[in-house]
Amino acid sequence: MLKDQILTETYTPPGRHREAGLTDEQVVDMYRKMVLARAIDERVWTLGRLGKVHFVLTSAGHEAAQVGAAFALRPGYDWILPYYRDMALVLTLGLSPYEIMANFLGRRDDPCSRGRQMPVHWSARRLNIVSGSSPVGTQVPHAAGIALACKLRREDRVTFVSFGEGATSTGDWHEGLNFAGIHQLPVIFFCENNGYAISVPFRKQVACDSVADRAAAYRMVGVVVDGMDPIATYAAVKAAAERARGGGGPTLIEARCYRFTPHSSADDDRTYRPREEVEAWRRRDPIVLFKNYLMASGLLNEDLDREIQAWARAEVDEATDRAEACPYPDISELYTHVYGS
Amino acid sequence: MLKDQILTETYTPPGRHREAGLTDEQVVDMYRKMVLARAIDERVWTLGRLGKVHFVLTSAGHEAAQVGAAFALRPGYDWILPYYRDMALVLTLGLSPYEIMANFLGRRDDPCSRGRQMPVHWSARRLNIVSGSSPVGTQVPHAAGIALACKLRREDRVTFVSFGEGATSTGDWHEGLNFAGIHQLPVIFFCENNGYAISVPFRKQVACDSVADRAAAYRMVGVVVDGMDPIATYAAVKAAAERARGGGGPTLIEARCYRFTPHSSADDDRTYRPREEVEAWRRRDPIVLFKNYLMASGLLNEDLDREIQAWARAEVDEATDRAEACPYPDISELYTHVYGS
Amino acid sequence: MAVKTLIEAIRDALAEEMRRDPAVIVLGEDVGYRGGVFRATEGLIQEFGEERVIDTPLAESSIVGVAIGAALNGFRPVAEIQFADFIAPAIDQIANEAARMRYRSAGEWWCPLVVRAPFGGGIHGGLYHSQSVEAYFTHVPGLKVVVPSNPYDAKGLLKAAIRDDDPVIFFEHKKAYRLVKGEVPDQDYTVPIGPAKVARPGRHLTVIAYGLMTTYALEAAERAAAEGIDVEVVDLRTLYPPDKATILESVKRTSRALVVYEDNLTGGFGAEIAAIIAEEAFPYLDAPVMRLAGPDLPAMPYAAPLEEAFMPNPEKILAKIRELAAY
Amino acid sequence: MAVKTLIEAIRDALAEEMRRDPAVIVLGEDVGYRGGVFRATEGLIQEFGEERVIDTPLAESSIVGVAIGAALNGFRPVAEIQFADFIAPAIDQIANEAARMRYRSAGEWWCPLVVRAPFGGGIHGGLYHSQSVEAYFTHVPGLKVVVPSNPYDAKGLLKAAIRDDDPVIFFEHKKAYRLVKGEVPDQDYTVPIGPAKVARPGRHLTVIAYGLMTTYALEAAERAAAEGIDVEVVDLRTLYPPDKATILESVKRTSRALVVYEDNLTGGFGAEIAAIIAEEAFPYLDAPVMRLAGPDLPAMPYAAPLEEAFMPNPEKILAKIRELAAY
Ligand SMILES: Cc1ncc(C[n+]2csc(CCOP(=O)(O)OP(=O)(O)O)c2C)c(N)n1
Ligand SMILES: Cc1ncc(C[n+]2csc(CCOP(=O)(O)OP(=O)(O)O)c2C)c(N)n1
Ligand SMILES: [Mg+2]
Ligand SMILES: [Mg+2]
Repeated sequence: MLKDQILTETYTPPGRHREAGLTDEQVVDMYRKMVLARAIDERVWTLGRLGKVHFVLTSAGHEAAQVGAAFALRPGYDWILPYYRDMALVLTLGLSPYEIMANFLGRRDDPCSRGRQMPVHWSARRLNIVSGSSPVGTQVPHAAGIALACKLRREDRVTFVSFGEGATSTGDWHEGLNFAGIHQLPVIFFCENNGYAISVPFRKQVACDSVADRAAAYRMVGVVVDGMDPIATYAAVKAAAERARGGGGPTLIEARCYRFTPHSSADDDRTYRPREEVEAWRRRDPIVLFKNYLMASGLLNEDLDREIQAWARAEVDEATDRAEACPYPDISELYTHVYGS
Repeated sequence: MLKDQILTETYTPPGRHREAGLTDEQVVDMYRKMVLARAIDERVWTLGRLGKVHFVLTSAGHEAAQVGAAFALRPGYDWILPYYRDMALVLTLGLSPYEIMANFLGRRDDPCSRGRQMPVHWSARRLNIVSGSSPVGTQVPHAAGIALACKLRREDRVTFVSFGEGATSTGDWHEGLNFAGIHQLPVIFFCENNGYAISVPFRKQVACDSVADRAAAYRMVGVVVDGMDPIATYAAVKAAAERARGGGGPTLIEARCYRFTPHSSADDDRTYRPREEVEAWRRRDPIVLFKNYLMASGLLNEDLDREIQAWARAEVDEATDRAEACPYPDISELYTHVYGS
Repeated sequence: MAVKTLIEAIRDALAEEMRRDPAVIVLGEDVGYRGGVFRATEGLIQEFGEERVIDTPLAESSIVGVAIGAALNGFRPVAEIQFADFIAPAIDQIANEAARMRYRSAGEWWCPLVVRAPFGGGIHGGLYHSQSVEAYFTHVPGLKVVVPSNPYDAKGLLKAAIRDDDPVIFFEHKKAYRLVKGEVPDQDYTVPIGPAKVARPGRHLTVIAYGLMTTYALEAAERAAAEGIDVEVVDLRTLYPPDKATILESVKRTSRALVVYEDNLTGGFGAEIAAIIAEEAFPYLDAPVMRLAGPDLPAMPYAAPLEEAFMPNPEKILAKIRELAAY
Repeated sequence: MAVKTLIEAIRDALAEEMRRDPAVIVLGEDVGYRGGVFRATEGLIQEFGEERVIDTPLAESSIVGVAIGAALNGFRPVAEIQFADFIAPAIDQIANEAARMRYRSAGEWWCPLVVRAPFGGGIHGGLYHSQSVEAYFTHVPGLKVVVPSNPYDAKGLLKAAIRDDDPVIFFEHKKAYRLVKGEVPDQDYTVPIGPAKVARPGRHLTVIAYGLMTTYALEAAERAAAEGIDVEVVDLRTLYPPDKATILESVKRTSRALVVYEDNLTGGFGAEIAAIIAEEAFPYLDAPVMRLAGPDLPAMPYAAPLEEAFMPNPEKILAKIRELAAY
């Protein structure tokens, strides 16, 4: 169901990022973020196996989509409503590896909820990253409401809300897009379509061929983009942000990607995903492809890459050590923040 | 927002009904049903003003759409999930004027609920007309489930579910259409788009230009039809039913019509509908237009029309008298039918 | 002070709060040019314009969801659910999102948001225009649930709700809208969310009620007085979190308690009030904690005789008062 | 008889009922090749095919809504809500549609339909994978609400639910899934919906519980016995409509009642049990009807120490038993 052709040749020609308005520095930085995200990912799976993290769910396979999108947004200025799979996104927007590790470990320094929520329920007021829940799709009307407020105040902030293709089946998703379309609100609806909602494949989830096809039902532009390509994703989100700021209303972006791991540590994907399919997608690992692209563009070599990998590992080591040393919240904190007054 | 052109010239040329597969007798019968429905309508408004009916909500302006649709369905065989505005539909399918009057008056012989529900919540097991609630849109997933059952049993029954354009905003509507689209179920989704949901106009209700445009999001055919023309509506529903029976999946039909009265006896439409708009639409009263068509087709003359009008009045008189004489349900009936056993 | 109906008091509160604070916006079905199907928002769109008085699509979950978003971003939305019977699709947004937002973010995010919903029966509304749905919300920490019984409280409580930094569900009894009249000050005032009120002092027994049932309980109390039974009526006003102190103080004094509510008996909010009294006033009780409520049937029917049989009313309350007094 | 876990008993019941009656179908998220995220439907798609084991889109309202349609048209659907925490969008379909269908049509239409939902905490689920949501449903006439505490009851009650002509909400405690084991007969049997069960007879006081709390109450009772307190444990099994007779019979005998539930204290279903006892067993009571439940906080946090502080457990129950016995 994921059309293969959009996944080929997207990383050429070398230097293509400059046309998209990205500097050489920025793309190397993108790569750093992708590598760092992957390193965190791998570490939390390890911590999961050790029984230190009770729930592991990561972005592996989605890094290009998320990092590409994050680079097109203005941290702390635009509004962000991520979903649970968006670790690479929030990392790029400004959550530190330490904060992310504290989140996974449910410690006091978890910036998202102080250990109250399960991991990966991102939130950070300083970054305008809005607290999300587990029920899928509920953040979509929130995004419309936030954008409505921006519009009423005549601000040029953009609201970015992401979700998987599974979320598009919910009533809230429909209601939120309809509202945003009616009021032509400055929202970017960003669907990370990885072909599965846990085990349910796209064809049992979405009646039509492409999530982006649904944009027309809501008076908005629909775009399909190769979510394995950070430059293409960046360009799509950038264009959508400009459209939103220019009063052109919302955009629905479908970034096609793939989840490299089971849904979460509670899942086992072998009953529903053929190994060959997983292997085929893994050969298009966005980190490898992007590395090749940067090398072909003369921005990366093996030495620098080793350096980046080592830097990422060191970051993760340090974050993990610090987070493991961070205490759990005190029991007295169970009772706080029920009401404001 | 309703495109005017689809409302012109649709009643010509004379004799057009034969191409649609309708006999001369059938179209005259259609006309009878439309006239009868309107006569019932007018009577319940009167009963409302007299304080005998506590809640009046009628089909006036929707008769062509409803009667046309009903003629394309097989009463007691196909499944019908109407909404509250569908009096002319259920009348045509087989509810008697007496039953309808007993429903409006909340009497023991109300076939839909024995006086439990407010009026116009249609139901009749003998006709496969499924009981509906007041919350708008909830019947849409039911239709998908009923059609799923038909498909699993390999029956050729069609499920017809109707709703206003306001209902298309609900989460249930989206979820129901998505399910039907995924499984390519034999459902006809029939939207009676009268441009308003109580006071909320189409452009504040539906982000796109046409409800039918949304069909593509659910892998189904979308059709716009002039809901002031019973023949056009008949043809669209007939085609959809054949598609469904042939395994071609669901159809979304948008029948454009207009409500001639306030939403209900609890409404006053003067604050939100310009009188000129109402008058303009009333000049296209489907009963008048259809009368003209039948006269042009040589199937009706003033004498026959007077006869039909008199027959309708007599039917309504008798139904009203009988229904007014019918007692309320006994208080003991308050306690029945909570559980089956 | 002018005498107003309950619905007028609501409308005044909305208009005054919108004048006072530009962050207050109103959204819901038909709240604009229609002025609301009960006329609660009449005149607002003319005064405040389409930007602050928003006719929404027919989609209750997003009415609340959009309001949450606007609340997160600096506004104080007042969302209207046209009938409480249609609030179910919004429960997820209310309970899981609005109510849990502050807790789940450890205080970083919160939702100053009011959801108004007309509820209750006795108006020929049948199954889906007569419901009492407060029990869905009276066990959701993070929410506040308010049910005014009279115009004074309605206006003051709605203003307090709009100024509150937490989500408030505000139920207005449809039959009380025009039935219940009372004096309402012209100057600005609020009635605090939280405290119940002794609506009628009495010595022999305590009736605890809210919404239209308070009016009915007061009527029953008057008639009981003629029979020599001196009834105290506690009007809860805020259902959640419940004001245990006022309830317990009264019952400890009178030693007898009757809880009256219109919702189905079993699992209705009155069960919690009864449970609180049974647990915390036990040694003071001279009689069982009694309840008078709607029967355990799926809904109030439309046909007049059945509707009447379903609804609690002053006669039924009086009969129960007699039973409790005689225990 | 084989010893099985609670989840195995559920799976057996599903498979056996699907074999027995071709009208039984299963639908929900991941119920197909994944076999359910808790493995309750494992093997079903292999045995019964994609037509009878339907992986639905991620849309809870339509999972129930489609099941209602299929039920109206001759099937007996068993819908799975992946976690009870996600049931809120389906409340409208459950309460307003399924539960009211028979009543509103005066018996012409009805919905033989089961909604299964794993609930409860203690599994590091945080706010949205730990909830107890039964109180949304235990005041909806027309519905039946079932919560088995052990494998034997789980299998027998689920079979009874599938054969029932009314909608049944079937809550399965996630922590009990693999924790609670017991003997389960191989031959076909049902456990009737309705009756509670005296899970442990005792003389000094009655603990009323359901779900995992029954297991914890039994553990606490054992430990209380060592201290000379003889505790009777009533396992409700069916919450709604409640089995008042069994509860009252027990409490009238022991004169002391403690209601234990995992949900938030205020407005939780235990309030109703307490209210029933307070109203109908008053003259027999030697002590207040006590309640032990989750605190009135928006949810169970994820971090282990906070989660533990939230959850009722055998120690907390034992402490309350001591308090009640000493009253
Ligand atoms: C309303 C709701 N129903 C069910 C779930 C359980 N659940 C969690 S993630 C998930 C699949 C989501 O798939 P998708 O939206 O495609 O995102 P992905 O994980 O593939 O990135 C499901 C069913 C949930 N969280 N919320
Ligand atoms: C879920 C829900 N919300 C609100 C209402 C109140 N209400 C009844 S009819 C109606 C308008 C429906 O408009 P539409 O679907 O266009 O049908 P029409 O009456 O125009 O034929 C509204 C808002 C309802 N019945 N259900
Ligand atoms: Mg996915
Ligand atoms: Mg309409």
